[in-house]
Amino acid sequence: AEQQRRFDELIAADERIEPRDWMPAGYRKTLIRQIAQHAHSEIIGMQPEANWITRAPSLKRKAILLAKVQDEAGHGLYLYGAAETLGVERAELMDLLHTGRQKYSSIFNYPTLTWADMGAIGWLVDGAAIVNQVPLCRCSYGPYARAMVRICKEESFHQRQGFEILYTLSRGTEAQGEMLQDAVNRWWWPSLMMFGPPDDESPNSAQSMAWGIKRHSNDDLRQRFVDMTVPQAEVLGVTLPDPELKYDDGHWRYGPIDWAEFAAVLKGRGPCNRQRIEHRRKAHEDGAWVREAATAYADKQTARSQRGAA
Amino acid sequence: AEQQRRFDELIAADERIEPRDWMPAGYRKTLIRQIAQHAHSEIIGMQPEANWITRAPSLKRKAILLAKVQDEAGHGLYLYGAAETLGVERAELMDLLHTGRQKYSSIFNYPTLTWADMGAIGWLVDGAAIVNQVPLCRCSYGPYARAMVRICKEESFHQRQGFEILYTLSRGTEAQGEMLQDAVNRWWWPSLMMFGPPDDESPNSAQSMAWGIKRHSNDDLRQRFVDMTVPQAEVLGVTLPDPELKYDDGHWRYGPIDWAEFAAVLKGRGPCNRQRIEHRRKAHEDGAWVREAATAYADKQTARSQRGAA
Amino acid sequence: RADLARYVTSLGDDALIHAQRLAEWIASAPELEEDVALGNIALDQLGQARLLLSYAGDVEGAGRNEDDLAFFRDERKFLNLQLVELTNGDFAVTIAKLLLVSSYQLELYRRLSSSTDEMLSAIAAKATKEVAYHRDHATQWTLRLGDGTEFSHQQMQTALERVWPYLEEMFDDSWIPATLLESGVAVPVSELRPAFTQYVTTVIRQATLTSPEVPSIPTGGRRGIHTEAMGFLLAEMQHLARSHPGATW
Amino acid sequence: RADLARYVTSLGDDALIHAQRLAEWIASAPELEEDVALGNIALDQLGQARLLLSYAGDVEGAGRNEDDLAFFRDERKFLNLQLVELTNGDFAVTIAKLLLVSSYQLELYRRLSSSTDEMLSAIAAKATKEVAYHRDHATQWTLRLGDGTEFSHQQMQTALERVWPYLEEMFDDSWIPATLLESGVAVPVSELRPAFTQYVTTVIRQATLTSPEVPSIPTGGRRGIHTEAMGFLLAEMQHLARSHPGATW
Repeated sequence: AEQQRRFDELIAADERIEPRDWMPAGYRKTLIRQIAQHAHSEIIGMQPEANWITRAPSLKRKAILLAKVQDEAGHGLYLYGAAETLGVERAELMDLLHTGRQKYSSIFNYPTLTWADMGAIGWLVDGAAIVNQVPLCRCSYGPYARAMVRICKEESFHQRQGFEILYTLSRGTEAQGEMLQDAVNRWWWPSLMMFGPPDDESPNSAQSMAWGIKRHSNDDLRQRFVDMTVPQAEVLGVTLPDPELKYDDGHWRYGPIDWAEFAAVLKGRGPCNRQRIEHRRKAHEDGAWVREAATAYADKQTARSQRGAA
Repeated sequence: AEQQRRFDELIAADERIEPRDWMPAGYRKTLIRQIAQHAHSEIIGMQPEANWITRAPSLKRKAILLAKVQDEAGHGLYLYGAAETLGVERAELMDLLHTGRQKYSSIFNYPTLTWADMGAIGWLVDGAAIVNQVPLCRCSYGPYARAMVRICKEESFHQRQGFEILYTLSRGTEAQGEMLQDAVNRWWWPSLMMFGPPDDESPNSAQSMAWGIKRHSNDDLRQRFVDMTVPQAEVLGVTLPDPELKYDDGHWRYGPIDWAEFAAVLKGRGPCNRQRIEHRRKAHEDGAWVREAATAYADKQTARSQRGAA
Repeated sequence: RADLARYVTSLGDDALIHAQRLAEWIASAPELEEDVALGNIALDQLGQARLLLSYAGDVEGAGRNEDDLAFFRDERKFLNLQLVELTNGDFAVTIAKLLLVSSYQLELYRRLSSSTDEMLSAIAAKATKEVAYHRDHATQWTLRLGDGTEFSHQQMQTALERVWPYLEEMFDDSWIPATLLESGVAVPVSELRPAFTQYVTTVIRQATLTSPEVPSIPTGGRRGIHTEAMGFLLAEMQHLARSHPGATW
Repeated sequence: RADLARYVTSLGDDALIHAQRLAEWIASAPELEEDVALGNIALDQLGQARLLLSYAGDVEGAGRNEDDLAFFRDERKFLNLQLVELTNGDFAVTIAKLLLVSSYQLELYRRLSSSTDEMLSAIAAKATKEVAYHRDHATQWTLRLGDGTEFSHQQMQTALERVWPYLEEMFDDSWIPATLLESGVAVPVSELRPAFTQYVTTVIRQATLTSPEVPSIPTGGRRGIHTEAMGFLLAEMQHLARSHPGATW
């Protein structure tokens, strides 16, 4: 009870909870699940972009894309690290991912079909991620908040690069222009779904808000993203695939979202769910003997140095 | 002795030896080796051409190339069939190939680097093969001779198609012209080597000639090929990569052949020896469970029909 | 005309991409007889693709020939079923694909043999005989693998599960222009389903296998939405032709 | 000038093609740390390639930039060592390639840091630091795999045997224009061999492995003769760029 009061005080004062601090079991569990899911999303999210590295149309773009995907691996590492401060192993979390018991962001279950998708992912998907994540930089759990500060910085860099890819296409040939519009058509709605179900169907949100893990409601964040993005679409000269989109009272109001699609993808029936998990699992299984070798070698080295010291 | 006389008479009369006929052990052994080697060459020879099927530059060429490689599989089947009439199993022969104990034509240890190689193989490699093989249509062993009749017909079709590929390139763009010349530069000498070592270093030839398996010496066949090919090169407008090539007394005289290269490739140190055998072996091993399933199914079917008949 | 061109292109793309995948087997098949057989099937499919795409180009009237359509269209303009573009996987997956594709094509071409479009009906009549052989070949192998060894049984069952999510797309009528259906040029693919299902399930049962109960996934090949495997297939197929625009081969 | 352009292009192609192969690992590495590490190495190699190819284009003076050289040259014009273009194989093969390539590049770049060509010497000086890290990374993994488990030992030994036939080509001086050697612009690669061999054999021994005794095979990357894997690599790499000639990205 004393511990709970101390915890509540820290939360109320908007201070950070640190790994050594006591925390309620539910808080810990919620955080582990959220951070793991976030880490998994970084890792699975590498695939749709890695898909185009070998085919990038210029060496500069190849380098930028390669660096971006590599950053995502890095984000995965920070986040698994943050989760580990809560007393759970990375290997355990990855196992939960590989066996489908933990999820990752559904957006990565859509395929990347053209080069313009590299731009659309940067602009829309990273854009939505940033809107989601910026408030997490003030999350009540210290290690997560600090990881997010670093991640958000890199994400906004990625988002600008994505926009730049699209901007270049928008100034390019007719075929490039078509590619651009097509990518925006395909990624717009899934990006809006990234903010999760509407507020009235988002059961866990209230508790997360109370704990200072979540700071804004799904719909608020979604609206913020739309308001931010529509003017950028104008700069690109693309049409957003929503005939109901209109400006009203300081906000861009959007049409109804196809939540049935969202639910289907979430349940595993997206275009790439199976592919993404199988790819991940194969990389993990193919690498098992390598990890074992590294462990065996490290053990031998330890034994040697102990013999040396003795 | 009676049998030997009968055999010698048939050979002397230029008649065909058939599977049921008695034949000397050496004759049988020589034939098995030669036919098997020939069959292996057809099978391994599929690889350098299959390499370009998925990349053929027009659908018509894709179809022609696919049909050609398929014909080679068919030739392999006839030839293994002919070898089987001598009392040896196909599986046994393939095992000799896969373990490197029997050879195939060294020409297939060179890589196919451009589309023009599809033409050069047809024109030069198939051209050389035909010069080698036409006399085999009169080979003393009946099943081999008959297989060769069918094969030669298809080969000369392939040779014309190869020439046509090159002819089209010769009438094409500058880049196509370069591709053509480059391919001819790379394939010319290896084609000449296809006839085997010079006569004074070809130890087994005399016995094969006496047995009516071989009809002409290596050098004679090589000269015939060169005489046939030089005028065709003129039609294509390509330079053959031999500065010593000159017309003399009814024949085109060629410069010295690099027999050291020939020997190296024969000994396994060609650019693709390892690749070709590994590819072959992998296809065979990957297919093992399929062949086993087919056998198991056939056995079950037999058992079922026997039960049905009983 | 644009509707007809698009319709014929879709069927041509099915055959072309299927041929391209089958051709990858040549020189890698489990036995020589199978190199020959898969080669034959690939050649038939390629032949159908050439007739269909040539005709599509004629109908379109923009002067594009079969090669323009095969080599100079981008991925989003290819209208084939996603099923045909899937990577080959092992032999069982290839057979599972072939069983579904040939069973579908057989029903489709049979019906199209009496299309009111004469050219289409002629192409379909020829193709019907070919795909009957393809279906027979796939059937024989499904039986051998399904009712062969324990291992092959498992492989074949897994293979069916892998391809099954791509089945639904075959019988979706929504992409077929109503005018073509009304005029009797095109066939409502939904009507092919009973005969298809009856044949395929019979073969599967006879092969001691079970029809998978896996949900279908959103596809969209007829709208030019492909799997991530497609881009690599096209890069390989088109690279040389695109490297020499306007050249003759 | 043509000699220099060709020389610099060769080095640039080594880095470019090596980067392309390494990049295939991203999202497929044995552990996340290795996705990051191989990504770093690929980025370094790509960076070197860009500097070298840009410079080669400048020297050539025909207005070609790095992208023209990377995306619009045909296979026979690529001058990289065959070693870098070999398919990745398993992780051990990748490490074996990296060990040889980085050991070679380290000796080469070190020497080129005092090239009489200022630009080349500047690029080489920067690259030396990078490839020292690459060599270290390859060394660590060679030790771990060689002296790890029985299985990893066998894999690593097999991997060394697979890449060894492509070693000879690295130290062949015959393709380097004599003028460049005389003027101190280029380095006679044969002179790099002792240091290379000493380093590599020491690592191999320390990793409880043995230096393979397999014969080298005729290669010829410096003359634009490649393995059959190269065409597929280029088709994938170049397809998009070639599909939109003249476009800006």
